Amino acid sequence: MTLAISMAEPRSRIAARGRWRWPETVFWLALAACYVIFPGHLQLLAQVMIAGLFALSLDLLLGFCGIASMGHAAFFGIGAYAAARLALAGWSEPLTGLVFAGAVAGLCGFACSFLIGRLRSIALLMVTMAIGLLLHEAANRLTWLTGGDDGLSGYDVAPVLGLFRFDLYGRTAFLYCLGVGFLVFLALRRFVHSPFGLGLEALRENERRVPALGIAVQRQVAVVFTLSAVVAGIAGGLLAQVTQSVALEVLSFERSAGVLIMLVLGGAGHLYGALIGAAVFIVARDVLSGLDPVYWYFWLGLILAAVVLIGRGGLLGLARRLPGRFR
Amino acid sequence: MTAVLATRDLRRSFGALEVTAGVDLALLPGARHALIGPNGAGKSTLINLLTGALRPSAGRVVLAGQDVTDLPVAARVARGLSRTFQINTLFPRLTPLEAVLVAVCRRTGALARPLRRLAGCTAEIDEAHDLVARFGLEAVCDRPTGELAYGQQRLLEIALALAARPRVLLLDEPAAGVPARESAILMSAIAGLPRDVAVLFIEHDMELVFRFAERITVLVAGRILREGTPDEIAGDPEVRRVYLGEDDE
Amino acid sequence: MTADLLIVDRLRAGYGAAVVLDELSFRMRPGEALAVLGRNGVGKSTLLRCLMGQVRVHDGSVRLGQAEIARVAPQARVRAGLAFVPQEREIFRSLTVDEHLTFAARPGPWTRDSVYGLFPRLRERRRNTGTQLSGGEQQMLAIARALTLNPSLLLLDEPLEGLAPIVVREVGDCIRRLVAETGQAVILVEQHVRFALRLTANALVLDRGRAIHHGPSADLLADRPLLDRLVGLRREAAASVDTETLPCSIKTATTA
Amino acid sequence: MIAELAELGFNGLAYGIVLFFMACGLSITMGLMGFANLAHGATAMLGGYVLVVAMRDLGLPFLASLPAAFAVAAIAGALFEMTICRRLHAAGELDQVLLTIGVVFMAIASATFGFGAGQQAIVMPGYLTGRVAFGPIEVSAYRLFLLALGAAITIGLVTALERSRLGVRIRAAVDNRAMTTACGIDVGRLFTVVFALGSGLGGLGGALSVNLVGLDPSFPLKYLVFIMIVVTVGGFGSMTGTLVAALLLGLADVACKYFLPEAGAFAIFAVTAVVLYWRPQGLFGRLA
Repeated sequence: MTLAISMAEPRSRIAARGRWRWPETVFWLALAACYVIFPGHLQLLAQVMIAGLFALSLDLLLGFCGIASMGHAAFFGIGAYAAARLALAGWSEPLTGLVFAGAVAGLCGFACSFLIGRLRSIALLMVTMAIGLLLHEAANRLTWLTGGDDGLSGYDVAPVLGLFRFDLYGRTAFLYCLGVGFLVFLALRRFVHSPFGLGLEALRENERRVPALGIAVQRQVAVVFTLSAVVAGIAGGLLAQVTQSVALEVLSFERSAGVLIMLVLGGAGHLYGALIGAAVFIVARDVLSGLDPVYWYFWLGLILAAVVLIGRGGLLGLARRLPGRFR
Repeated sequence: MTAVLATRDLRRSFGALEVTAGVDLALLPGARHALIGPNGAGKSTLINLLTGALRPSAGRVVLAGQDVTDLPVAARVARGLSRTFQINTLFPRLTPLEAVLVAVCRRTGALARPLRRLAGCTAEIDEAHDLVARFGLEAVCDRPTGELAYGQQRLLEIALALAARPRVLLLDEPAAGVPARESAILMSAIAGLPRDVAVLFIEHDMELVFRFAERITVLVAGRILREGTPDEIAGDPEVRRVYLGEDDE
Repeated sequence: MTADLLIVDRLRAGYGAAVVLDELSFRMRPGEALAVLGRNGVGKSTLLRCLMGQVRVHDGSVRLGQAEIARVAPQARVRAGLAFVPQEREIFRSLTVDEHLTFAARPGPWTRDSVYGLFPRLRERRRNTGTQLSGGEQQMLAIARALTLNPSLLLLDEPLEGLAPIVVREVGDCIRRLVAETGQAVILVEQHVRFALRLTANALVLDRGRAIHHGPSADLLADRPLLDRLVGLRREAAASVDTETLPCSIKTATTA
Repeated sequence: MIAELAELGFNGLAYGIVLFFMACGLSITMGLMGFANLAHGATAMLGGYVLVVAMRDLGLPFLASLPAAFAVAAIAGALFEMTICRRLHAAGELDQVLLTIGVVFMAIASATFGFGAGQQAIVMPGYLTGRVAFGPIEVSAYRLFLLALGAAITIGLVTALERSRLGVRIRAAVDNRAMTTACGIDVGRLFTVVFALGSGLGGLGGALSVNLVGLDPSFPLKYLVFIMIVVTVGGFGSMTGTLVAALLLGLADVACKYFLPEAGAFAIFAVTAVVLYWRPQGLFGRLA
């Protein structure tokens, strides 16, 4: 009988992969507590949540599927413009606005997935970069749609749930971003701990072997790419609603590179790595570019080089290595 | 008895070179069939044509009565044709249990439902665990595959292929690279493959071939030179000539 | 007494974690020609690739002359005196014949012109690029390229593989002259067993990465039954593994 | 009309030549080692600033400043290769891309710190400022100079690659790296030399482009895209491919700006995406 118990162990461990653990509760409570602890920085904290959501969307691709994208801002930007255009058209309810932003970005992601599914390594990086630049350039030219260099602004966003008006201090903005971020996070968490999510990890580990298990890779890629684009679109939509303006910068290469940095900084493939990386990145940018915007670029480059040369696995990987293995 | 896997005049060219030049192969249910031949005989190409990794220039592949010539790899696996690989191509950071679980979930359809929880797939987890244990891997089943011994990885290759519950199993050099001290367990694993699965194996190790094969096909220059029982093949002067390389005399 | 040219001692090697050579040991004298025989997949080509540094060495040592080379980069092995003619020939597609014979040449008796003396056919094609040559010419070029490195030991991996019979004779002749007339030490991996045995002084037979026979080629050539048993196709005595040794779990799987 | 078209084509070719200088070193290093060096644009920018400093602060003549740009960029490239790139040869493309983007960002910040965010002005020598007339066609002297220098260097480069022992070794290593090593050649050291040469050429390209497209700290990011397009479309390791792709891109860009000013760079990116989708290995590239 003892044999049966010891044999059951790996089984229960695999079933427990998706179980909610206490450090997660601490993490989210700490985030929520920021509302009280840093009342003067709520706008910045809202930016952290938005960036975290965006990094989560890339984590789905890179961390769980092994698909690197150098143009992920495309979907972020599409979501932002979609939300802003909807608001400009007179529909100011924010939650449906987010759904719309996610849906538009998701459609574009679905279309792109057919292009992406074929490509690997350098070609993949180059094509995603080209798509990002393409969109940036298109948005720059299509002034009737995007406002070009001036961007879109001057639209109203209705109170969240009809109750909470967006205020100058970012109270509503932070809570709104935190709430949306938490819900999306829960959904993604559920997704990556499903059998489908496990199949994605197999895809990341050995893309050529997956068809021999009977799995259609193109379908996997289409699902994930679409979902990732939806999440990126929601993040973009949040930005458009919270700041009540959209600038061309949402589609910039710097934003695509930035989200990649957040992810490798925090540690890809863990969900929490994306959030932590985003927080560190946004706060560091705020502090360092407060000193001098020119220096920020220098620090950014240095962070990147350091992550690649010494910090394998990002901050989360570092935290795991320090006390040995605890899992 | 009708063949579970059959090819009809299968051909494949690379440029001007015809690597597979009209192969007719038939595998009966439960067969133990070995495919041998000198280097460059086109064995790997034939396997790739059978699994769908390559498309034939001409000819058909029929699996359990259905023409699968135009189906991609994954669809053939779903219809009962699994394979192992010559060199371990596993999932280094997944555990053996996780890897087999993916394959089992694919078969049961759980993989297609992103809203299902892994914790809810107890039937699949139990089945994956049984399969892993059957190959003597229970002690290492939740360690990353990349940390396993080579022989254990070869066993996992076979377990992964069996997780699809295939009708036909293609073993591509199952013993390649396994050190002598680990080979006994592999041999017994091959001997213990379910009898209702037809097995086609490509192998250089003649000991393995003559121990397990009930029929042997000799492939030379993309064509079938001989097919017969192990005794017939071992005694065939033509086959001996090819294997001793005496054609230059 | 002259020192050994090559000493391979308990060599274990393979691709990644796979073991292809298992505790392999043998020696060669300067100027010796050694045939490496065995069935497909026993590790013959891997042995040459391992000597050349293209396969991971797990354990053991390789001494060439005075140098221990088991763990140094391939280019250092060339400096120590190795040259390699790979099975796939691996001719450079954008280099001409002339360039193949000069770009990496090392000082010694073999020069571009003396190599042309051995392979007159190549001199006629000296301005052609690698891809414009026939299979036999590519094989000659691969050998010629290796010779310009002036090796103390030349590694030939199935030089007759995939050649038309008439070309086999021509390339075979060149190798024969190389070994017999110039005293070049070679390790020859070849599926044409009798050709290899007639050409070489000694033969090493591998099975599953281990040496199962090492002795004069002439003896092996004369002993037909032994040769058949070592490299031919034969029915194994299948008694070494019986069902009693199977793990119970696998046996139950059979009935499940 | 014909004169206009001819001048347009002429300008496109001159622009293409500059792109070729900036891209050809990267193409060889990509083909040789598969090293994705996105910082190549930063090397080109370095060449540009060296030219500016040499001419404006040191008072060197234009023609003497060009070799200086080449030399400084080549030395910087060699140092970068020996200290940092070497550790990343075995790493994945993503790591290489991230690290070199990091270098780009640091270069941008450093350039802004040292020279300010504005455009750099240089005074060109008189013989390169005017216009030259060929019958009805009138072209700028500087572009004519670019084309002549470009043709000379391209021919020199191709000849060197064809004739010199180093060139033959580079071609061999691009064809088959393992076999080149098995012929006794240290491909790692070869790579350092090629990297330095490529960086030098990039620096020269950057120096030549100052008077053509201007120079400010955003240069590496702005031209990164064009360089990568040239290299990927032309195919890694193919000199001919890089040249053709660079000239095509130069022509296309100039034509686009003239005929379709609204579309801007859009058309070029679109064509690139299509080409890469159709042939991921590039127009002249081979599948690895």
